[in-house]
Amino acid sequence: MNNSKLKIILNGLVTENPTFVLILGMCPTLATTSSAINGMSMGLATLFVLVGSNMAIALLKNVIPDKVRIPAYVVVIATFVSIVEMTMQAYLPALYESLGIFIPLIVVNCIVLGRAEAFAAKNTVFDSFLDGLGIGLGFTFALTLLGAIRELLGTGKTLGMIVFPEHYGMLIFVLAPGAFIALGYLIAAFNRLKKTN
Amino acid sequence: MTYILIFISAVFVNNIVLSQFLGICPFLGVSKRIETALGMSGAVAFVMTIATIFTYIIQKSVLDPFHIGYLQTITYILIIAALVQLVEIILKKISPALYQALGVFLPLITTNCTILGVALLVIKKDFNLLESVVFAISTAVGFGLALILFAGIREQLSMVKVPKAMEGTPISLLTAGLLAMAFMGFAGIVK
Amino acid sequence: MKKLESNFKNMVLVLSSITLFAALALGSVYTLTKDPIAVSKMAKQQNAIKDVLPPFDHFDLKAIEVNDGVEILKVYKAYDKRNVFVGAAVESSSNNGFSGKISLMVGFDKAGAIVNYSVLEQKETPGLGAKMLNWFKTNNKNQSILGKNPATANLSVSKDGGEIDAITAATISSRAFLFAVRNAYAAYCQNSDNQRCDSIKVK
Amino acid sequence: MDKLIISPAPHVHSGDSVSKNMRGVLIALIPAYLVGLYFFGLGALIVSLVSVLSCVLFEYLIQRYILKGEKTINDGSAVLTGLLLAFNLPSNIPVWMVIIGAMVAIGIAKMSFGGLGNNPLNPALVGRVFLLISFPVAMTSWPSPIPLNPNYLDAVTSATPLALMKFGHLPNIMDLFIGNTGGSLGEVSAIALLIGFVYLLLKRIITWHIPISILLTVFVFTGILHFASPETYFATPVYHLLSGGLLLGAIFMATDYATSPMTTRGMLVYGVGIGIITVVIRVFGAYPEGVSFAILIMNAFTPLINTYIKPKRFGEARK
Amino acid sequence: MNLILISLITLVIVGTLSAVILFFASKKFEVYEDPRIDEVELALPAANCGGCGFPGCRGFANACVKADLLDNLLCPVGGTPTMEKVAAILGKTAGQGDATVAVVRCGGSCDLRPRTNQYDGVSSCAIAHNLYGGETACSWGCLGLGDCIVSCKFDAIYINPETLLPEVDEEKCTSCGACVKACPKAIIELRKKGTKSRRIYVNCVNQDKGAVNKKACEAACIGCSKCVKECAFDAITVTNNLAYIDPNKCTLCRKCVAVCPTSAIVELNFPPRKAKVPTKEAELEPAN
Amino acid sequence: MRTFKIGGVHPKEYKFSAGIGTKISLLPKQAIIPLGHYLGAPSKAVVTKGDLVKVGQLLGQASGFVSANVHSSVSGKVAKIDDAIDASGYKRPAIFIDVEGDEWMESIDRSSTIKRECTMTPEEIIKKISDAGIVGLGGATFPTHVKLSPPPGKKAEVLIINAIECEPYLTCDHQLMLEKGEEILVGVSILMKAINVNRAIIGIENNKKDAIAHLERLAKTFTGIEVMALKVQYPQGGEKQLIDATIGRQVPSGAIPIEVGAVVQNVATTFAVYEAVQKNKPLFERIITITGKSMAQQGNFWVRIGTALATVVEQAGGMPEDTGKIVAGGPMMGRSLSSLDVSVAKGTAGVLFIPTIESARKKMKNCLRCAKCVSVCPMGLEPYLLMGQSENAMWTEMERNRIMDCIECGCCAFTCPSNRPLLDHVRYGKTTVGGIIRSRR
Ligand SMILES: Cc1cc2nc3c(=O)[nH]c(=O)nc-3n(C[C@H](O)[C@H](O)[C@H](O)COP(=O)(O)O)c2cc1C
Ligand SMILES: Cc1cc2nc3c(=O)[nH]c(=O)nc-3n(C[C@H](O)[C@H](O)[C@H](O)COP(=O)(O)O)c2cc1C
Ligand SMILES: Cc1cc2nc3c(=O)[nH]c(=O)nc-3n(C[C@H](O)[C@H](O)[C@H](O)COP(=O)(O)O)c2cc1C
Ligand SMILES: Cc1cc2nc3c(=O)[nH]c(=O)nc-3n(C[C@H](O)[C@H](O)[C@H](O)CO)c2cc1C
Ligand code: SF4
Ligand code: SF4
Ligand code: SF4
Ligand code: SF4
Ligand code: FES
Repeated sequence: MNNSKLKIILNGLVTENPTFVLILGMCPTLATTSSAINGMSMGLATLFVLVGSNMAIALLKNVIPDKVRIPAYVVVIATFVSIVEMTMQAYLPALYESLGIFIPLIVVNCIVLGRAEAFAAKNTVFDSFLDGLGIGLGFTFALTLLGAIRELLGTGKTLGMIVFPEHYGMLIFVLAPGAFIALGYLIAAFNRLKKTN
Repeated sequence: MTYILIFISAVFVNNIVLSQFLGICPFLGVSKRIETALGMSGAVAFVMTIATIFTYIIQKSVLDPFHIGYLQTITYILIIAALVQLVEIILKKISPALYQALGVFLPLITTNCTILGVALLVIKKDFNLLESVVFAISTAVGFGLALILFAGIREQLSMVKVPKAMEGTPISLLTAGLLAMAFMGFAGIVK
Repeated sequence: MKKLESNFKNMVLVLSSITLFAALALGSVYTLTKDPIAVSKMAKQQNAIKDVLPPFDHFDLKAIEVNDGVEILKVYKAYDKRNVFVGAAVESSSNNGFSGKISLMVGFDKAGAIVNYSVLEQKETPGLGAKMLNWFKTNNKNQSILGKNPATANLSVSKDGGEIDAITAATISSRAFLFAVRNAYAAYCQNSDNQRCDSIKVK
Repeated sequence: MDKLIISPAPHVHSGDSVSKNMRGVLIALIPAYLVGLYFFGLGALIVSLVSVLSCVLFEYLIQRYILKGEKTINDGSAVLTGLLLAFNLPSNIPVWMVIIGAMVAIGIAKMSFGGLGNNPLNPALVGRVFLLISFPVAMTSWPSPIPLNPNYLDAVTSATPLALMKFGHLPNIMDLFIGNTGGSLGEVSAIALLIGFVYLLLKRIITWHIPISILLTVFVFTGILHFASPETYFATPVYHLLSGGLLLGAIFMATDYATSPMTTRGMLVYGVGIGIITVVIRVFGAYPEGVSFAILIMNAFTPLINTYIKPKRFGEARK
Repeated sequence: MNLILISLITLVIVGTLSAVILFFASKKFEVYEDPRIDEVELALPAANCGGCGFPGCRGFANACVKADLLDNLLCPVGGTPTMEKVAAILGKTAGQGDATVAVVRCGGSCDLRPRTNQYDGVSSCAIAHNLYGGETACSWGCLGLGDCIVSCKFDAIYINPETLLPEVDEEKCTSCGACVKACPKAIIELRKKGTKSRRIYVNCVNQDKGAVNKKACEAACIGCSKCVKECAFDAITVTNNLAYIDPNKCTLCRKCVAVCPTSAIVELNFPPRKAKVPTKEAELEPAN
Repeated sequence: MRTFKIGGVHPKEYKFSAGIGTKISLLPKQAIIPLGHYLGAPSKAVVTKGDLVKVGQLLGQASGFVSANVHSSVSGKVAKIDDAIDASGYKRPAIFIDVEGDEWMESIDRSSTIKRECTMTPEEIIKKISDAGIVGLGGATFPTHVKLSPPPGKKAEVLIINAIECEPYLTCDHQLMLEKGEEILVGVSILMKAINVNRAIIGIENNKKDAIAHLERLAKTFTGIEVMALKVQYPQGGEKQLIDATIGRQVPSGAIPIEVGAVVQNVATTFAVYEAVQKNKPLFERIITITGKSMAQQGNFWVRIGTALATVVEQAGGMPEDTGKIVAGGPMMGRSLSSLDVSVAKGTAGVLFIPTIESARKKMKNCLRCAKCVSVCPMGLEPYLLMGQSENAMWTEMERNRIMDCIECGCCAFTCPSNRPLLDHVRYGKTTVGGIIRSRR
């Protein structure tokens, strides 16, 4: 793969990481990261929608008149979301339950529409695929990391590993306030790392 | 009484932003100044109420009877998107003053999870139409409360020096976290 | 290729055709996933029932609905090979949990003793009330309800004079849980072949 | 002679300083501390020492190695935060939890915002509520008051007056007054806290507005509830005033400079708000005690109060 | 199949209906707006995320159209490329005409201009200026408290730790004029950049009589008019005891520099002179 | 005891020079008399280089409505008319006179007899005051004749004499009241006549009990003059505060005292009025206090305007060794000087030497939001907020928060436990906002 293609992917992972840099799609980021596995699933679901809608829009970009582009994009995105929703419901019912309302809400995740507008509407199908992949992976990575940290601090175990006994866990991290606090420090750390590099 | 409980629950106990994690983007984005926060809350309340009514009616009169519940997401978002634009167009013409105050926030609302979220929640919670409306309004009030409190804190923080790494989003998230923590005190007031 | 112009015809045309495609796609996915979804929904229910029942051969898929004035409980009766009643699974719930509704599937043997339970739905706090998933199955202190018969044992929290130790710092959840268990037993009694049941007051 | 100094007026200063104020509050806390030590013994000593030391240490480390700013540790505010945090903890809480509380109070609630004065929420209370939510079991079992108790971790626990009140037992008013009751280590003795209050008023470190408006509101609100329905709300207003962390909160925590309103009118609004929320949480909520939450919630309202409630301007009254 | 048909019909109806209603509503309720707002909006990502601090992309577009300068506006989703497009649409690019650059016209470094007192107020030129003339006997010169440095968004101006005077980094300076506005002493001037960035100017703004300001500062322009006589192009004038070199007339011949008794005239970016004694300023400047 | 109702502080008084009788200062070798050392347009010189002038002779003619005459305080030859450095370090036009002898204008009545009767009409009195170049000696140096001519439609009801002297250290007004009590009371009655009121209140803080007793005794022989003792509280001498303290009325934001029917004059101004009207003596000398913790000879001196401060300080034993800061005026509102080569102006009430150890400001810390500045601000402002907004250039917000009401009393910065330079920022904000408001008109 040549360099510019790799760059597109890296762009989504680091330079324009949707969570740490663009600060978009905060709701699912906070809501579904009570454990690493939940975070990762949400990330993957979003990844699928991103890749799908990015490609579809790159394909359709020329036949969509400007004035209806937003409704058109929304329909495309909503279709992919519904597909994810139904598939999950059918084959991963437990996960579907735990992510709940946040699966349909991928529709309004600013990242998806944002990428459609900012990237897919101007680039080739393959590049849009890569962009969707990069951004989606960036999102998945962030969510998994956040989930892992929250789970670890909150319950002492993460990704199935027991790090310390549960009664040392700080319950607050699996609750709402802990989500905000953990993400806040994570972004601060990311900023600091990016600056030193 | 049910309505009062729905209200208290939506505003304080299960605040949409601080405990349900919906509408975080505008919560972080449009909270730099108290005035803007006020406008945004107004606009959200307006659209949320109307959108909930519309989607509720569609759900009960079209989606349910024809058993096409799987179209929920796509119809809802279409309705909301169209509605927001319609409101914007009409408001701009009919009341420029109101448009100035609320209208500028309208586009932002389309991609705000709260609207779609509440529309979905009322169905999930099996509310009737009136309960849904009360729920929508209360949720909007809760959103407004959180947004305005937060804007106040941010205005105050904007005048002092916070550590470099914490500037911007991190400090906002941290503040939101502490706010959420304080609001947990209301836990258990309404089941 | 140039972009299509934004005139009325184009706009309506494009938008309708996109929705058309969307509907087609969704419709097909739906038809494909309809059955798996139904199956998984069923499976969840049936697994819960199976989990809590004593050894059985088959059970009534159709539940007997019991209305106790507040809510509707569902009783699934189970039989052995010879079609003899071996126990029942009862779906019961309570609205008095710390954060709302708790619903359970409780299984009773034919004597009325609790075989097992499974929590179908709860929103209690993780680490506190949410511990109910296993708490009342574990035999640490006086906290297990397995094998206890509500007819003879006082299934309420020790704070209220019962014999079950509440989940630490989650008395509210425990109360609601045990309330649902007792209700389940009442519903069970109304529909079991076990006569002794009626002598017990519930609530 | 050095060069003459030029500066804008004024050329004199009152001599008031941050550390003077903090020292004043520390002195005002001494009576309550002594009572705590007497009734909770070794546990109280360990918890308070660990809390103060770790607050000071965290502030020093963060200032030195992360913020790399000026040294602020001498102003005494970290000591105060540490002591007030300890006052809000049961005296039988494990040391590691105290350290986490101190880390949260100083690291998250104070230094992340840039240190003294910038924090929107009361650090000690943030630390305490963080612990309360994280470790509800440890944070809600209090040791019984035993004079000079040498037991620390395995002290006999007892219910606090507020928990008792929920079940209809009313404690002895005199016990509440001197502090012979279960509770967090600094909150038990009404009389000791009131002595501190008088000291703070005399030294003009705080004004009466916040504490009095809180106490009055709680008194009136619980009074109304009690007389409207004595069976459901059997605790009389006086019990509400004397029990739990109300006095500690109203006198020492709600008055924290950084997080309370700037005008007297604002302070009254703030106090009334705290009073109402406290009672709502105490009477209707899941937690037995609501003062900490109430103060934090009103802390969040403080910027709004400051924006909309202005001081009485000169010339405003009359034309 | 039946099901797909129903969903098909529903969706198409909902979709078309909303499109039609919207189309007619927008016709009926049309309101005039600056068409550039639409153009800018099209260039934006339409994420409507609010990250820019404005309510939605349109709000941001509106702000861009209204703003004089795009410096404070940034779309976090689109980043710099988007902003460049916006700038292109609005035709808001900086600087036409002769390129200029900021020059700080004060040569009163600490060794040349002794302090007479010690300032102990807020570290702000504006506030000190409001109070009094400054730490030295020259009440015209730089206060050295750095309001200009704070005002510069491009880090183009900094205090030289040796002279304690501000210096401009030509590479970074965009000639935005922020520092000119910020300086309460009106010391900073935007001057023509000059060929090869060469500039000659009077490094002083003191209008006191020569006898007075000579005592205050060794580098002050004393208004002796020697340079006026030396200049063959009439580029120098002296008003209120202060010489000024008109950049449009100055041919960069460098003759005046040598005659100035206090070395108040500065040459920038010239190659070193051949034989003659180098001036002080030439030492300060890096040799091209 | 009455006082004003909002805010205020009580700094340590340090009135070392209280009760020390006035001395007459030596004449300078060269007097430098600034042409514009008061509020308003500078006067125009009417003498030229080489002219011989006498004490009391007109040097500068008022130029405009708010402006005042300037008279010579010495006799001698005009050396030059040139720029002189004033207290702020900036240059202002001044008249330099080489002193020769001490020859007074003949029209001045130099006898010490007290003349109580005044038969002039109000217009004549005001003309006389205007001719004599009297400006407010309480600090603001606002031309007195302007204050005495209320704008049409406004009627004065009461004259308030400002004998507060609330600044620490300063004692000149106090000493003046002890030594020239009767003259002051005559001055009061002349002013009452000039603005046609029959009631006057002399407001004195309760830390000057001897002056209160003295004036009360004398006031019995006059009608309508009341001596009112007030609780010691800074800045009671601010005219808005004084009006509030004495008659309980608050001047609205942006208005002047006449709005509530009051005219406020300082005691020293009143004495100057007496001398101008009854003795035909223009304003060319005043009392100033020379003081400081390490001063050898604290004292109150009669000084001719234009005398270099160094000359006066010599007579008080010279500048103390440990001086770190020299302040013209009181420590709360005075201006710090970079040298003593500045001449005494009409508004100079004293020179204060602050020892080095007390001179430097303490290190500023974060605002801890203690609200003390808000509670002491006598104008009901929020200094902490104004400072923050000034730092962030939020001028519109500052205007809305009434920055223009600030009287620059310094209570806020005095009180702040974090040593924040509140007034520095507030004053800068006030200047900027004032400019914005003016440009809007
Ligand atoms: C964040 C939070 C979550 C809580 N979650 C639960 C819960 O899930 N179940 C419950 O019964 N109580 C819950 N509580 C309530 C308290 O722990 C309450 O005091 C307790 O139920 C009654 O005390 P006890 O069980 O120690 O007697 C929660 C409290 C807080 C602050
Ligand atoms: C621009 C300006 C105009 C004034 N006009 C009048 C006036 O017309 N009449 C009057 O009695 N005082 C007038 N004053 C005087 C003020 O009311 C006040 O007495 C003076 O500024 C001194 O007050 P202070 O020493 O308390 O600051 C004016 C002051 C200023 C600055
Ligand atoms: C903060 C402040 C303090 C003042 N203190 C005094 C004072 O102590 N004595 C006084 O005569 N004037 C004082 N003034 C000046 C008065 O406000 C007012 O200008 C003066 O009394 C008017 O009288 P005059 O015009 O005769 O000077 C003070 C002004 C301010 C703003
Ligand atoms: C009257 C007074 C009350 C205080 N109360 C608290 C308090 O409740 N919690 C705390 O952490 N610090 C308290 N402090 C200390 C200090 O203000 C606190 O650490 C700051 O909020 C940190 O910015 C108090 C200080 C004073 C003067
Ligand atoms: S502020 Fe502007 S003009 Fe001044 S140095 Fe910086 S870039 Fe150049
Ligand atoms: S050039 Fe002007 S703004 Fe810059 S430091 Fe000097 S005085 Fe201040
Ligand atoms: S200086 Fe101004 S802001 Fe400060 S206390 Fe005085 S009037 Fe208030
Ligand atoms: S007095 Fe100082 S520390 Fe207190 S609020 Fe005012 S500025 Fe802040
Ligand atoms: S993801 Fe919820 S508002 Fe953006």
